[in-house]
Amino acid sequence: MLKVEKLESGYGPMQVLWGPNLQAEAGAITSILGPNGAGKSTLLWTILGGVTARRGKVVFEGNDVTELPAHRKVDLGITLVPEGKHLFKEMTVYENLVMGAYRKEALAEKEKTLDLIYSLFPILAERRNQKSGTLSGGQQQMVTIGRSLMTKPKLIMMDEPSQGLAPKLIMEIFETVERLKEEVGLTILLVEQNAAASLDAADYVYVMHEGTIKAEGTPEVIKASDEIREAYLGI
Amino acid sequence: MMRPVRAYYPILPVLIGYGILFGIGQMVPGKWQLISQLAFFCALGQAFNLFMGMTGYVDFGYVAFLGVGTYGMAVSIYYLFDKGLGLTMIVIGMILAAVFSTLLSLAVGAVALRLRGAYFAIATIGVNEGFRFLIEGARIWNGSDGMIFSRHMKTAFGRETAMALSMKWADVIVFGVAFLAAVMTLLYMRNKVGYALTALREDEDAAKVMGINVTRYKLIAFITSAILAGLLGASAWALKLTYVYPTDVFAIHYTVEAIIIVLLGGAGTLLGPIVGGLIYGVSKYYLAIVLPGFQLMIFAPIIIMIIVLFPEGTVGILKKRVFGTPLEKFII
Amino acid sequence: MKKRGLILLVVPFLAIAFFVAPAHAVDSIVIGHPAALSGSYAKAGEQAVGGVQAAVDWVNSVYGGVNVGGKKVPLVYKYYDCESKKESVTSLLERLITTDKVTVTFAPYSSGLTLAGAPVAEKYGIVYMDHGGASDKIFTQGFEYVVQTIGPGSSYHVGTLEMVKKIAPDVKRVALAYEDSEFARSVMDGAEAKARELGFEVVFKRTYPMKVEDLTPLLSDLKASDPEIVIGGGHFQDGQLFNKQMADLDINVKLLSLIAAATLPAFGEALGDLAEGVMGPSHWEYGVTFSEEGAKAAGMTWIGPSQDEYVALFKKAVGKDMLPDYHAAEASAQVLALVLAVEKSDSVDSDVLRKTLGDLTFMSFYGGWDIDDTGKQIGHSMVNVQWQKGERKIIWPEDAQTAKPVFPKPDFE
Amino acid sequence: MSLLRVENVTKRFGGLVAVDDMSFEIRHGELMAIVGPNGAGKTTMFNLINGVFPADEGRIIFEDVDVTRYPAYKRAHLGIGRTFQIPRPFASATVRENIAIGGMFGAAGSEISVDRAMELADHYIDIIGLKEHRDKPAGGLTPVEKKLVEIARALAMKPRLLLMDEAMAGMNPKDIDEMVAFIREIRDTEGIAIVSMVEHIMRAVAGLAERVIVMHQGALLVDEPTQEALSDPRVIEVYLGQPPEEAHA
Amino acid sequence: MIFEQLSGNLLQGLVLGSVYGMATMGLSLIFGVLQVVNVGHGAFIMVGAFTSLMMFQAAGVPPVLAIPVAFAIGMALGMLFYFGALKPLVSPSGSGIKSLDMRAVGMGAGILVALLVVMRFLSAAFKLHFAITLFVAIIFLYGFLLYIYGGRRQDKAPELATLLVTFSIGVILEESVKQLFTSEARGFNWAIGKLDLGVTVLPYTKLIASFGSLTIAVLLYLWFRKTRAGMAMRSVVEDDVGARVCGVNVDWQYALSFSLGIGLTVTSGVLLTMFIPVGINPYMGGPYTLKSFVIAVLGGLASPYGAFFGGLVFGLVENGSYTLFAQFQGLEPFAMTRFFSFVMLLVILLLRPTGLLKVK
Repeated sequence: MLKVEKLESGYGPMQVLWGPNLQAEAGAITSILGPNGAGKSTLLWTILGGVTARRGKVVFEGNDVTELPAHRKVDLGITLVPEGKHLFKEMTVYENLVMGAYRKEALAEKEKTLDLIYSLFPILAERRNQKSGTLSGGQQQMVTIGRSLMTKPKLIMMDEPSQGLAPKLIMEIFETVERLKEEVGLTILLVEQNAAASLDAADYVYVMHEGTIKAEGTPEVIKASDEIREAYLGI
Repeated sequence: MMRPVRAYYPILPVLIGYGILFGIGQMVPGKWQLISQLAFFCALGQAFNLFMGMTGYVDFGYVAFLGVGTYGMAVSIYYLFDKGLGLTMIVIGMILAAVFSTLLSLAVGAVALRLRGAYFAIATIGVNEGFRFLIEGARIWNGSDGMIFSRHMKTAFGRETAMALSMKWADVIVFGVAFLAAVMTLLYMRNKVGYALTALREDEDAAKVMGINVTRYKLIAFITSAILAGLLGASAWALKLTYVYPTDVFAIHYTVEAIIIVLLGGAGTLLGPIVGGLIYGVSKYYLAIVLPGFQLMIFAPIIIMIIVLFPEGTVGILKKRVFGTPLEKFII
Repeated sequence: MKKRGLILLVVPFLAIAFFVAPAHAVDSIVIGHPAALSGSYAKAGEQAVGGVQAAVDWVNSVYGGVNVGGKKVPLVYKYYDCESKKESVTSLLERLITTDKVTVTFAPYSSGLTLAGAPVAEKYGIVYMDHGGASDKIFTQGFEYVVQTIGPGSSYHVGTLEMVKKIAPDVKRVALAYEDSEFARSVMDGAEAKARELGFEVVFKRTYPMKVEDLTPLLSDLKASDPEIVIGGGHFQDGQLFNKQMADLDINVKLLSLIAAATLPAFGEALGDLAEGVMGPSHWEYGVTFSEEGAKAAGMTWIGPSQDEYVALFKKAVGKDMLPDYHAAEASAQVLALVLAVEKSDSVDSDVLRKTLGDLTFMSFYGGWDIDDTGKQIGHSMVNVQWQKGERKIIWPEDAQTAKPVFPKPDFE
Repeated sequence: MSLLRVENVTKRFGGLVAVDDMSFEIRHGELMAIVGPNGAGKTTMFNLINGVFPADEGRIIFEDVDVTRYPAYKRAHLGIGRTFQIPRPFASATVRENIAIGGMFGAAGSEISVDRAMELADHYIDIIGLKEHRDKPAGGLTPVEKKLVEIARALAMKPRLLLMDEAMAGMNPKDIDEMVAFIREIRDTEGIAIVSMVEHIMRAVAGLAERVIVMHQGALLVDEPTQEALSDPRVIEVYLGQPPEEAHA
Repeated sequence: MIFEQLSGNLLQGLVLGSVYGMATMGLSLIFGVLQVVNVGHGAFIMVGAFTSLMMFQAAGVPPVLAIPVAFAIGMALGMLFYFGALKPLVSPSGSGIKSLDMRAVGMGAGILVALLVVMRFLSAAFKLHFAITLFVAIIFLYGFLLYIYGGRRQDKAPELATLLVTFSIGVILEESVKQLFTSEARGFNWAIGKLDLGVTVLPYTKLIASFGSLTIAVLLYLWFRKTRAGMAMRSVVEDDVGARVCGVNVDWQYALSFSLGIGLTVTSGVLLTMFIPVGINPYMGGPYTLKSFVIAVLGGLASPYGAFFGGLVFGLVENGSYTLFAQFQGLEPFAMTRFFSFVMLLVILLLRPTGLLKVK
């Protein structure tokens, strides 16, 4: 579904990505692991178009979409759950979710998607008229995921969804991710530092370091390799 | 505390620049007023740059310091002219100018230096306008009637001396202020003040953690810059023009001129304000001559062009070019 | 490297070539003017430049040039734009004096800018003619070369009060509301002194800041003091505002006189019916009946175009369908004064010119012209105009009347 | 006697209690780690110690001086140094100048001239091994180099207590090992106490710290020597993100 | 007596304040989205006033009907200046601008000097045409350079640059209008009766202006709250990263909010002419710029509705404090009200930089 070929990008004089290759299969969870500063977030943003690619290609559903800006990618059905939530804090939960349905196609299915989100996260239905800035960290993360779901994506990229959450909530988030794959049939590209949980959920794993892919394989392969675990994952 | 002499080489181009300027003014007949106007722009740029360029704070009400400086000199001459003080009066005027601008800068500093970015800019505009309306509203120093003291100067010094004071010595003082401003800038750059200011300009919180008392250093730069502005007002406006009206000296477009000069030359550089002042002054002067009435229309888009395309300013670009050449140690 | 060296050599030469301007012909009389064509005084500056140009055109084409040294030489007008900024005035003035070698200099508009240039003119000992600085204080400073054409500020509202005294002696309550500027204040002080002298009761005296956007609080205050006549104003913009907001607040008085604004054509255009009956003192007005015959009758020298000729010349000079107002007329009269002085003294020497100007009295379409020892204008009297049915009529002094005053002024409807 | 004593310190942001009644001590010259998941209040605790903002309640005593109300720069003068999680060197200044600024204004700042500070900077540039970047603006360095510059800058301050915010985040295990060794060496040569804040990297904690404080939701969970702390079930629960029963299993 | 005057003044203040508030909403909107203080604000108000004046004079169109025209002109000007001057400074996306090399600088400077030398010897009659040609030439040169060098810089919008650019935009507008219409102060008289309230008199035009302001403020509020486009803009203000992942074209929202801000500002110029239909001239904007700064701060610099509220407060305080200061001898109460409003500005910046409305 998504294919990244030798992608290079960065900020100003600093290059961050040094040509990683990767693929995300439709309907699967593809996980990217790696230490902080490995370029994982930059990779996701370059795929989305928020950071301009300098070289290389991003191919989505067979089309070269490298040059498209972020909003056009969202139109095509790619979205991102950004790290650090980036909620509209002064807006209510409901307004945040509706913002997700900004593109016209998504707007048409607003009610349906809302029902889905409320069934995934019942607490959000209760708090729908509360300002999102006043929610707890876990609930905010739910809104962020919900908001991205509202865009009716085919591919959802998640940047550290478990960051800063209590263990129980981390489990819940991962459960949700798996439900999204199984019940909604989404393709998921997951960036995580929580390697253990991520390895359990993923169908395929890439290990990223210093802007390139250092290793890849099924979770079992990665888990089995002491070398990879030692060198890159610290578990 | 003093650094090796080599560290102070960059003052040479400044000295040469002002020297040439002064020389042209003295030698080419009938250009002294132009030269003094250019010196005024350079000095204005230097003084403004000392605070803005080094700290990154944009004081949009900067002209208020020139204004109170002008009043300092004016008050001295207006009220003391018949006391037989002679030239001491000028000294008193300069001191008053420095005192007034210091007091105002302390007041502004206490209030506005806590603010950042646009808030700081707006607050300082508020100080400038507020001060002007206070003078007018409370009728301080004759309020809007202003002070005209050409006669007072003639009475005190005699016609010839008074004339020489406003037509020559005032300008010489402007040169002095400009040079002083450059020297102060370099001294600060080469000593702890400069490093502290660089640090706080880049990252104020990190600077605090490094043990830098940011408020203190900001105030040092702010007050120095304000005093220089005060002296400039006292010389270039009061002593030279022999009158002061509040609407005239608290006119915000002088701040804009200062910003333009600094940006044209390159913010935070030593040589920048001189280059910027010359470019600005000369082009303004000739535009006023060749296209009277249209110069602002021509100048405004050029300003936009320069800001958008050359954000580092002339000296900023020059600095990059001379990096690694022997010229490097002369140009900052 | 060689190329760079060459450039380094050439640039200073070019710079010097640029600085040292070509010399100008000596057989002409050059007027130098650092005019305020942009910035705060752009409006008055534009009028002044048009006025000077119109008078220069008249002198060169109708009058046939200035008679000096046995031949007729043309007048040349050189003006630069000082942007209403004081530093520019000094440098441009010096350039005019030294590079352009002008015979005489004109001051820019406003007292402040006039003062800014005065030291330069004094230094070079060149006559500096003031057509836009009305402050009396300019002439107490001991300047030797400053000569005024505009009347001093303190006299602006004197005639108005005299008129009221004469035609309606029982009117007593005067309100003064002027702009808080040096010029308007000197008008206010003059008016207050005159009012007290004539036995008026000053029931209200306030100023408002320059560039004011809303006068309502002041006018409400004024209304409460229940005046019979209101005099005030300052500039063009606030004068219109003053009148408009008086109408808005239904402040009806017997007389409303506004300096600067009410005498300008734009005032009536802007306000329409609301201007009806509003007065203003003016140095000159289209419609003032100064004429060659009148001058002869009074035994004075006459020079210059007639009023209608002048208006045509002015429109041609500015290249727009714009009526001259008193800023233009003052500037023009100044040119005429210069021409007479040069011819009378048969010299272009500054000191001689200054002395001759001191002795000169004449009349033109602008009215009388005479200065005292300090250079202050004393020979020019103000006229009072009133808007009557959409036109400006001269109502005072009586000998210049084009219409009878409407008193009391009609109420705002 | 302890170097730093934190007594019942509490800090609130609006309704959120970021640091909740924390008390602990730091001894002279020890290597300590503050551990806890993101949002546990570690950074806030650091900010309270070095004075980025004041504590709402409680006291902070550094070498017998009550510094609770001291502004950041005064604490720096007393000898509290600090690095940031995302390195914050002064971008336009050169590497040398960056480090010199630390020397000029740090604990010994008042006695150090600009030139002396420059020499000091050269010394630390040697230590961090960035000699070839000496006169480059710090803004153009790589993140790891920036981090090193920041550490050198903090060391040039001559602190007695150095707070390192996530010094190892974003490094690969090899770099981590080198960094750990580097930190230990600094401790030994400079004789200062170093408190490091660690979020994820277990091997760093084990290798680096002699003692560990674990924070959870703003409060102190555990204050024990490293080995004990790492095997404490409460720590495993919050820190490893696994429920205790699985960890036991 | 004093009470009567005070209440009259306050009433007038409230009506005027609503127009001031409306005149500041554009400023706040632009700051809210782009973090740019529009120093040329007043010039855009002036453009609105001229629109109203011209339409009334040329075709007798009452100012109310000039509102949509002014809004359209404002939007167009906003787009022009955003893409022409501000985008390179504030655009959130993209990588760095290549810096121009010295040859280009030298060439540009050479051309300008050559032009100046040529113009020195031109006669006065050609100066007007020449100035206009030069102006156009500069604009083209600028556009060309911008096109070549792509104009995007890495560092965040420095206040200095944006302050100066917006100031220059204001100057361009003022000078262009001066060339077109001269600097004469103009006005028109649109009288439709008055409402006498006893303590003061309010012409219906003022009431319409005030009501119009309120309507526009409400419409803007509804637009922000209820429409998709409005929500998109709000989302950019709150968190542009969040907006981006929702599929909002953030770059376009920047352009749109700038031009909407300018549109509102130009519109407010029309409303101001309903309030005060006289004294319209190219330089009339200056005092409004300063007032708007104070008002914007009162309401919280980044909040358009706050600005409206700030306008009301400002109108009340300015008019109310006149009565207060008038009680003191030796003071000029009018100037003191100005002094007071700037003192108020400082106090608010110090104590409540987020504005009066926002509760911490």
